[in-house]
Amino acid sequence: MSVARRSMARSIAAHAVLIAYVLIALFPVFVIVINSVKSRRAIFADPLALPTAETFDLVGYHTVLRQGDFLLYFQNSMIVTVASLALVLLFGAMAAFALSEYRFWGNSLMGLYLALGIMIPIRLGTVVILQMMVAGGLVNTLTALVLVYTAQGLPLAVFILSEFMRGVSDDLKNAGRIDGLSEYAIFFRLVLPLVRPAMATVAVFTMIPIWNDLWFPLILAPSEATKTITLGSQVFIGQFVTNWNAVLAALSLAILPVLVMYLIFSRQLIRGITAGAVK
Amino acid sequence: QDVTLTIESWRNDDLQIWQDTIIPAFEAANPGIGVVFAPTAPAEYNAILNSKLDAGSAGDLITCRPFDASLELFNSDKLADLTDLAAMENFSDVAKSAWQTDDGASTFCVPLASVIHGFMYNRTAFDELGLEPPATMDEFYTLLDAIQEDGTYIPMAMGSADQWEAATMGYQNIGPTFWKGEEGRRALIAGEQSLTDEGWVEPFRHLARWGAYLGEGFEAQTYPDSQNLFTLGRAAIYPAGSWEIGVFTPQIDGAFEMGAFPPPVMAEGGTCYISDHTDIALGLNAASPNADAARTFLEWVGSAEFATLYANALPGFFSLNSAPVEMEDPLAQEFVGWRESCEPTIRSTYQILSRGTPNLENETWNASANVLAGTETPEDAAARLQEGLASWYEPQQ
Amino acid sequence: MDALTLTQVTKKFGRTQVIDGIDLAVAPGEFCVFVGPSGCGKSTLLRMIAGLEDVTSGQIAIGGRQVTDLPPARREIAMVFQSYALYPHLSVRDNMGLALRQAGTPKAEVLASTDRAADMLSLTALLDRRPADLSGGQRQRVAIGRAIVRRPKLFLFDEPLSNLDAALRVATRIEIARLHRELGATMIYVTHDQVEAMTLAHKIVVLRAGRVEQVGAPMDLYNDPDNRFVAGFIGSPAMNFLDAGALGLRSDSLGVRPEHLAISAQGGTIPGRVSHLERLGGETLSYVQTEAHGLLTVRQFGEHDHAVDGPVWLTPDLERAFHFNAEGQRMRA
Amino acid sequence: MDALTLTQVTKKFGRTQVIDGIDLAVAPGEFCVFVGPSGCGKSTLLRMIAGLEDVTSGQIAIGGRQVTDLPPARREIAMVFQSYALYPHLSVRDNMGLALRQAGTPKAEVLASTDRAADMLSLTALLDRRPADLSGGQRQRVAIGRAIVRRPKLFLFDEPLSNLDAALRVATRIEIARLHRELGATMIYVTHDQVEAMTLAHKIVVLRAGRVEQVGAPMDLYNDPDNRFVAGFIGSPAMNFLDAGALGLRSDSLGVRPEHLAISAQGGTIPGRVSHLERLGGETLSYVQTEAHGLLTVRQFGEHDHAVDGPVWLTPDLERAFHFNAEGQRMRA
Amino acid sequence: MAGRRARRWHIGVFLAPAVLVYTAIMIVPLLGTLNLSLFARGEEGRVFVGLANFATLFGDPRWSGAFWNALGNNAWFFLIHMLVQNPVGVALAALLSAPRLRMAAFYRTAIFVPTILSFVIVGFVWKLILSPLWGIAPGMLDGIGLRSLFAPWLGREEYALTTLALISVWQFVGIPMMLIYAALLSIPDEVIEAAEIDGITGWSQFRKIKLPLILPAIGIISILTFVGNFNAFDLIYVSQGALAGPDFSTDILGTFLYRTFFGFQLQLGDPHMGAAIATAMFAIILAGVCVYLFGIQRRLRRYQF
Ligand SMILES: Nc1ncnc2c1ncn2[C@@H]1O[C@H](COP(=O)(O)OP(=O)(O)OP(=O)(O)O)[C@@H](O)[C@H]1O
Ligand SMILES: Nc1ncnc2c1ncn2[C@@H]1O[C@H](COP(=O)(O)OP(=O)(O)OP(=O)(O)O)[C@@H](O)[C@H]1O
Ligand SMILES: [Mg+2]
Ligand SMILES: [Mg+2]
Repeated sequence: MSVARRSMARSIAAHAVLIAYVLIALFPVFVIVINSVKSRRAIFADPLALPTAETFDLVGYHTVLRQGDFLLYFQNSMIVTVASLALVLLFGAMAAFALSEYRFWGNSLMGLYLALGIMIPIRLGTVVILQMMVAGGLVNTLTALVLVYTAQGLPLAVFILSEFMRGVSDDLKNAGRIDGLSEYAIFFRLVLPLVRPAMATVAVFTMIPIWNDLWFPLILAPSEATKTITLGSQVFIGQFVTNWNAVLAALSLAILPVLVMYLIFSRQLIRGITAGAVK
Repeated sequence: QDVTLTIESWRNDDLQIWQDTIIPAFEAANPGIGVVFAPTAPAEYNAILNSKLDAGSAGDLITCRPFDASLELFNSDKLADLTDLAAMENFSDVAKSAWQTDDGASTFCVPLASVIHGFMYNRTAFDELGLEPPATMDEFYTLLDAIQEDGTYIPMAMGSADQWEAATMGYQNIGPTFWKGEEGRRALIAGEQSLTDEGWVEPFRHLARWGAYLGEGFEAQTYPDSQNLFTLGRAAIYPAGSWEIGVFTPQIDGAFEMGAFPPPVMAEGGTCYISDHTDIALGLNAASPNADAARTFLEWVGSAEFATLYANALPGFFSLNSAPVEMEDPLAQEFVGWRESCEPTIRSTYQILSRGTPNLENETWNASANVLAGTETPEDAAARLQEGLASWYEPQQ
Repeated sequence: MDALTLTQVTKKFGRTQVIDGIDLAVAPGEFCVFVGPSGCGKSTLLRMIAGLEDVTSGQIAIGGRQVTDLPPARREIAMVFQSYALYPHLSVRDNMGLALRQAGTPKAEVLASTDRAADMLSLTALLDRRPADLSGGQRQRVAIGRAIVRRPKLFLFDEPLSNLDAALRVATRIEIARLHRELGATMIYVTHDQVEAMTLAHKIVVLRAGRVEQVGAPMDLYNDPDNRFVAGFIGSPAMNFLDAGALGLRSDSLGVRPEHLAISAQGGTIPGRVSHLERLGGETLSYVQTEAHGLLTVRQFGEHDHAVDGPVWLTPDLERAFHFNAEGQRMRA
Repeated sequence: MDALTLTQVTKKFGRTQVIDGIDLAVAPGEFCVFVGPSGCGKSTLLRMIAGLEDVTSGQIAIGGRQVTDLPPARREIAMVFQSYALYPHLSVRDNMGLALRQAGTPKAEVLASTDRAADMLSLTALLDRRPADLSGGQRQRVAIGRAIVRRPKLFLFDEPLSNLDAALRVATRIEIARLHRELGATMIYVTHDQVEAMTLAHKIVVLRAGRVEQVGAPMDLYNDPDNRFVAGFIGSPAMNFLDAGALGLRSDSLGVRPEHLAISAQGGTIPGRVSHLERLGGETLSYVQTEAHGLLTVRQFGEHDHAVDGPVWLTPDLERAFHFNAEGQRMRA
Repeated sequence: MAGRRARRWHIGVFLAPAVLVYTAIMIVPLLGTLNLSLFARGEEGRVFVGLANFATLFGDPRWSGAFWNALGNNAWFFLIHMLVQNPVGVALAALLSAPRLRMAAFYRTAIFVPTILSFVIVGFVWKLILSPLWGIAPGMLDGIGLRSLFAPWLGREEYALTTLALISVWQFVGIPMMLIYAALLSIPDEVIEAAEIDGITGWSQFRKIKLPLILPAIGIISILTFVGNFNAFDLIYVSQGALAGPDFSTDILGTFLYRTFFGFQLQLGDPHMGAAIATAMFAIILAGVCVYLFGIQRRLRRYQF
């Protein structure tokens, strides 16, 4: 594509709009970050002020690091998120492939069945889930969380991925079939690489609610050894007092890994991966 | 350690105190029993606790909400009967009433603390403006007008966004004065009074007047906002609960001096009433495998030693133990001192009246906030509450 | 046993009948070319043989084995797609080697095979590029390379050379012929290039609207077409059809190949005017507008010049002309 | 004023030089054909003219107006893409009519134009289909239709006929020629089909690895190539290059067109064996393996038969042969 | 692809893991819960009451009033997302997918950052910004001379829901943006180039070429927005509490359900009525999804590139 094609004015306008929107998107984040390093007094005295020598205060971060083993929480969050994500992507993509690629009896029904999960909040099933985990001896293990999040993430993953998989050229898959690739090989070697942008999208969508979830860690794995970082942060939200310094600090810290994961995934959205496949 | 007891609680705030003060004291005296305090964010506590109890994964010791929430757990055999606990001797019937069956036959939680409502004020500001705490409602409004006039301070810190504030610190704070404390509360339960009676509408009328003295945009002001307004020294008066003592003291950190006054009386020489609300107790999970150790712990919780420890660690949470407790915090002493001069009562909606749908407590939050924000008249609000209550509560029909 | 047998194969897309009862047998080692106008169903038929389209009815057997219900992977075929269908995320080398590696061929052998194919198709310099960075012709060569690397029993080619330049086309055509001889494989080949059809095929299948019009060796079709459609379709430039009545003949139309029409400025049987002249160096094509027979094409060997718009006379070589009846059927003497 | 002027146009993809300093002027109404081996940069050059690729350096002017920095939409061109690039969501009719409607042409007129184009390209029956339901050739015709409907000043065609069958190809070729005459538009046309290049072009530009090898009228290139590359590229089958030394000539190599090599079983200058025979009906191509000159192609008019592997003798027509020096440059007498 | 193939085990293999995990950990518990809607708490534990809970939900004016209020609010919440979030998301994606846009990766990330944040933070920061007390929004409006436009939006019945919906839009606009962006990237360059040459540029190129090609993605987004909005809960819960003030003006089905199912303060959780509400919600959402799946999605043409 060409420079000649882009008139100067158009590109300036595009940048102007984008910058304006970025300001809207980032302004509140900016407010969070600057206030996480201010004293409580300073937060409410002037929330927009940058931290000065006087108001600069890492008390939030100190509180966070003093309270419990944050590195461990962090690690737990990471393990749970990454493991659930991997399972959601793998199982979700496989199911999506089956739904989008094959015509079989009950295909639409199966699609609908797998989509039911996005229609009811899984929280409602808490008691039964907890009973199952108790029965399986999985309470206070990360496995319990991984299982729940996998189930929770699957419907959306299947829904989005099957839509994207319908866009993969049939000729391409057929070429693979003729090349003697089994259906599994077609899935793993051809289709998965080609829907990488969609996988990245799904990964991002799946990862965020998992990372930020408070409910299931509280119920299924509240023990010190299995606490997630979000659960760790909620100690600072009390009945009558909320330690905003600590909450801001803890959650600002918790943003970083998700942001990093997001950056990793968004690299997959490389332009034109399918170009040149078919004429 | 042989046994580890886990305490389920909504008191995130107290984590530090339990870990650093209370639990070590117990463990020192009871080798072989370890205790873990595992609090949950207060808003989720009931839901999470119920789920865990249903599934059988809840801790050994359960922090008890007052009245129906715990009664329900007891009735469904989730909480053990603690009537025979020796330490129960140490509590008056009133103290235990929040955790007993309606007939008073069984008690299932060891009372921990109550909280008292009143008004805190910025004594430094009062001094500056030459003002005195009010004794009557009229003086109260004169005082507010004076602060308003001066303009340096927002007269009173309260918002309607969280609803809870308007109901608890407003309606339940000044209300007992009008419905005459226990007298009115019992009459309401018995169906002898209704919420549309003067005594129950009047507090709403006052709430409706308060709007004028609150900060700009108080409709969107949340409870933490109100706290901050006061502790940052921007508001002069703060309708409060005693639990704020422990919160505010470090936050204000000497920036100004605090004082407190009880809810003003209707007229010079009238009786003063305070809400001295039984708020928190500790029960035993009926399914606990460590019931013996847990009972040992509960006996200790019912002791005078614990009472002193707790009340001093958490100024503003007043022990319900019959044994007198020495408190060091002057403001806490001030609050608890009102027990001598005023008639105590508990929050009107808590016992029995919030058992049905619509839920009177929740409705009262909503009504108080509406009235404070001026979107509903006191009379309409009262009528609505009465109608809701009558819809399911037989004595009121 | 035949390498490929089609028995009453039909195909419908919705209600459109695209393939209409085709019977065909291809002998082992045979080179069979499908020709026919655009949209006549060549690709569809090929895809059915490959197993990429269901047959609506009928049977397909490959090497004597019924494959009608077998998946493509188990039909032991290779195919070059009209749309290339390269794997966009793989390099040229991996595009060609994937099938072999999938089959568990040792690495060194895969490498050797792909190198050989790349060499044959002048792709060696491009082995590490991805399809997106290739020109149209280069992509097409990769697609061919992918098929030949595997050396299966049955090859299916869908217009494999249409994007190659003349030199490469000739070279690849000869390569395919050589490959065919070497491997002894059976090949089914779709093309609309006369030269390819005539030079590569043992057997040409002329299709029209989903039906077989005629099957035969190239020269048989050329010299002995069954009907006007085949006569017009085989041979380039296409045969001229003259109005037999106007010439005093008893058939309906007379087919005369462009090279069998003599052209002269002096005189002849049919008067006309040159409307367009194409000089190709080795030959010259004149398009002559005539009163009685419309536009006729004349092909002359070598370079010739005729004044455009100038009057000329054409003389058909009646000996080598074909007679057709009103239904377009050949009237054999 | 020239319809198109390229001044020292270059293009790099990363560090690969794909177009290397091209100068070219195309007169108004001229029909200019780019030929060259696959990957030589034809499509890239065309895309630069269209404004779809940036020029790395150099200038492009269309109709005397500098357009180097103008977006494609403002260059007043139409283009047929090698990959068709149809709008998948629009019917054939809308694919062709979209540009006109965008330009605000009245509905009736749009309809008339598309109908005319559809008629010309035998697309009338397909007007309501979408690209996905068309065969390869049909898609290509839609792509052509989309370009001609707009009747712009400058047409760019990238191998527009490569997927058409022979008959349609001839018809479309003649249509394009007619269109060109009618509209008087300037056309730039990329092809690797000799016949198209020779018959359509006023001017052929022979490209090789991003450079212009020779520019000229078709017969000029055919009869008077500047170098061995052009000589070999123009004309099909390609020219034979004989080892001049072995023939006792003083040049390095001798170019002889296949039609200028006489073949005889009895005797001649160069002995060899027939290695492959292609009988096309109207002509016969023999590939003869010789000791001294490698594989030589012989073209004969009409049908001939030579025993494959049988010994033959070839005799070049020295009168019509070309001499080249060691650098491949033509040595003119 | 081809239909009648013998023994297509692979379909089962592809489906099995997802279906198993999903059924065991999601469907079974949820069915168990929804099943509760047919029971009620009786003297002796649980008793079967048939559809009585639904009769209460829709027949008792208190329950039905709350339900319809929540449904109405929810519809408005959804409408705002459809009218603001999705068009803005599409517009941003369109801008971002412009060829060779500099800093595109930065923009994309920045716009997505709010989506990463937890609700706790989002609720806190917007309350802080919009608070009349701490001066950010009033101060900024003052700065552009529009101070008079300021109102305590979150505290007023007439604005609160809209304000929250817009906050939610702010938070989630990254999702439609990402999906549309991915869809736009899969349109082949050549098609866009053909349009450029045809003189179809800018807005009309977007409307006539790109938009039809990304319609399936827009369809997905709409249905995801629908499902997400009718399941929404957290934002309202953290910023307005379970009572969804002021005066239930921000009460949506999710908060209504939560309050009923799990209880709130003195209100005890009622799993039976809660399950009835959940079932009703589920029916509404399912109806919407079916309309989409069988009415709209079938009609959307997908294009393979
Ligand atoms: N995006 C790209 N990046 C790198 N190299 C490219 C790119 N596009 C094309 N090329 C290379 O540039 C050269 C010229 O490509 P171009 O498509 O212009 O060839 P062409 O002459 O049109 O060939 P053909 O006749 O096969 O279509 C080729 O070698 C090709 O591999
Ligand atoms: N999926 C489809 N749905 C409906 N009709 C189709 C479909 N695919 C192809 N067709 C039609 O079937 C007929 C045969 O198509 P096919 O691709 O086999 O033609 P072809 O002979 O290969 O033509 P070409 O030489 O142009 O490639 C065409 O008329 C085409 O429009
Ligand atoms: Mg085809
Ligand atoms: Mg090209």
